[in-house]
Amino acid sequence: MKFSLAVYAAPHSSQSAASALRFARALLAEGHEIYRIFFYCDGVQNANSIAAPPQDETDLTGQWQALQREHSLDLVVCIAAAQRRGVLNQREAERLEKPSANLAEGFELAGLGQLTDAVANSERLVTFGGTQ
Amino acid sequence: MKFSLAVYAAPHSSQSAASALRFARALLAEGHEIYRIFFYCDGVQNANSIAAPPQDETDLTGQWQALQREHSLDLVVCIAAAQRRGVLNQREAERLEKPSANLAEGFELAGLGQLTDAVANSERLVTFGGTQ
Amino acid sequence: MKQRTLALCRAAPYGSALAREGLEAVLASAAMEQEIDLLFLGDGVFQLLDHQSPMAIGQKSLRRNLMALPMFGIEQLYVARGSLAQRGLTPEEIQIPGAEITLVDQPGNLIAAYQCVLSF
Amino acid sequence: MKQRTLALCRAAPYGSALAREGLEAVLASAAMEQEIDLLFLGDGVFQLLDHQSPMAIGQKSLRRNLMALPMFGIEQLYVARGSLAQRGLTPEEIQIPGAEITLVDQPGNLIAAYQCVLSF
Amino acid sequence: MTLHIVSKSPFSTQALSDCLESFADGDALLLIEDGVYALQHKALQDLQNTEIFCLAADSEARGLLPSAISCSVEAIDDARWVHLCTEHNPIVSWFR
Amino acid sequence: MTLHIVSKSPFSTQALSDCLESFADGDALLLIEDGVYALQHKALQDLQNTEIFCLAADSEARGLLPSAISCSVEAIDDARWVHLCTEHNPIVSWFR
Repeated sequence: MKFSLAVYAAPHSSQSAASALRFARALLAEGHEIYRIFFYCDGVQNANSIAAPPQDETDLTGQWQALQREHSLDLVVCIAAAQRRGVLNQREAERLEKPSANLAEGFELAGLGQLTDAVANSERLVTFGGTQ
Repeated sequence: MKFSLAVYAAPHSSQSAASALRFARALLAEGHEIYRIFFYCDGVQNANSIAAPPQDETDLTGQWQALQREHSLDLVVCIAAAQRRGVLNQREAERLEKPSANLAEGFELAGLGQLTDAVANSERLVTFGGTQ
Repeated sequence: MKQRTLALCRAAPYGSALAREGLEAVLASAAMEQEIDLLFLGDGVFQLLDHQSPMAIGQKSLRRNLMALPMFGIEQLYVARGSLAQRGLTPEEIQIPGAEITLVDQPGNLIAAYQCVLSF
Repeated sequence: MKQRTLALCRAAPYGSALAREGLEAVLASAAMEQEIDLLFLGDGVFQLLDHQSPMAIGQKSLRRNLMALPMFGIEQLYVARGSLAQRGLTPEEIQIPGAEITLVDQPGNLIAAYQCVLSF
Repeated sequence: MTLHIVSKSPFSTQALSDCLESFADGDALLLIEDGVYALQHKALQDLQNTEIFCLAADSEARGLLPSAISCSVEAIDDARWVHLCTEHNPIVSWFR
Repeated sequence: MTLHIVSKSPFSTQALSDCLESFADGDALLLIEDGVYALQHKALQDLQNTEIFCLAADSEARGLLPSAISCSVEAIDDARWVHLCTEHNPIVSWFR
């Protein structure tokens, strides 16, 4: 079955981002397809490549990236939410005159339309909310 | 009277960081002293210089920086919380082998001992919590 | 056949960004001509109060986003009757120009009619 | 003369980072030999349950942080009796080796005795 | 039938309460993250004829012993979680 | 005397309820951010002989009209907020 996930939670602040990763792995293990994972609200922090959790804590960004490489996942970060929260790719950093970019490889910035598109093209959408 | 503030909330996710800024301004306007503002938990995102909110939304990082310059405030960001959440200065970025730093000017990274020190040296401590 | 999407709006405005970011997602969806309905439940009903003036707290009014809904073809808003009553609000206090408010007694039955539910 | 600090611990473990970051702040304070007490209230009492095994959810057990408290001289933990009762827990279910649990009937009176309260 | 996923403690938020006010006949309830503390809450006792599940990993993480898990709640693994999501539609998350 | 600052809605969290269970005689209550929705909540009506304040900027932002603000609650500006903090000690924040 074709699934999409919406992730609203930052890593290290609530458990929800880790739950989303676990659910994504279980989906793939059970033979289902992931059409898209859309990172919105504080969820955009999952794509912050500057995060450096201690070695005995889970590096969620790195685990998303590994899963992306293995399964060619479409990891989309809402561009408007990411701008507000300080997650930019090289092009946006230059356009907004910021000194550096920090979007992790394997993630893409795109508009909210990609959430609508995911809803239209998936049989199931599961939301992983934040602490709000 | 000598105050310190503890800020646990990221800008743009909850109102609390903006409330902390308003309270800090009111304290100074009323002639009180701010010993330290300690950013902890998601509050470390207040010091993320890559954030680029739309022009019709408040740029909290910029406003903290302006207040810091005007009043020589001690804006301290918990280093452990900041590492987990992807807010690093140049030294930490190099030590942790991250491609770039993003700590905004006017903020300093330091340990949790600076919160203890603020408690010991202030007559009042006011906490601005997050969405957790 | 179920095809439509429901946005379940449970966040009060201003205290968190969720109410605003939820409406932005709804407007993006409507702009792409996807059918989407809104159900205001719990503290989400506070989004619909009139006379909001968040200038002093440095935010834009959420009413602007709500009033854009009819322009994108969303002319009916569902509101949980129980949530209003719990908060001491009357239906008269929650009006959006250009939109019709439909009070819902059994939110569960409404939800079950949708293919997809986005929670905000 | 009030001099001490109280850490008010109201967060359940694991669901949010607040319980962990709160205990880290308390341990940092104790390591600097500042007197600090802890009051567990609301869902914070769930931090004290035995048999936590968060390996499968990719987190470290919070019990390690709690069991470090006596080593830093924090040998007495305050727990709101009402919060336990609301959650169907008995005092026997919340033991920390090396620490004495003191049940509190009037949290407000305890809080009022402190110079500073850190909320977590 | 709807699958409701509750991820916050019923002792500190209205997530479970709002969810139960939005239940229809035949809907199922899944408790995850801090939502598993509902195992200690009386709201579940009032639910008759409802399928209630919790993620075993989340209840074990929090030290909620099998004996505390009411016989009306089934602890499931992640594969079963996926299966529940294929069986139900829509899926509604109650995370605040 | 303690100043309790509540910043979450009493309709969606236990912040106000936990706070009121931790009240001592003479303590004061300040409602800020979504905490001002307590103006619509019956919990405040049960509070006798207690000083209750709300931030005017926060109640106005949310469209809570002066008429809705019970006569037992005083809407204050930011300078008065500061003053309250100098008059009370400790200051306890209830933000979840």
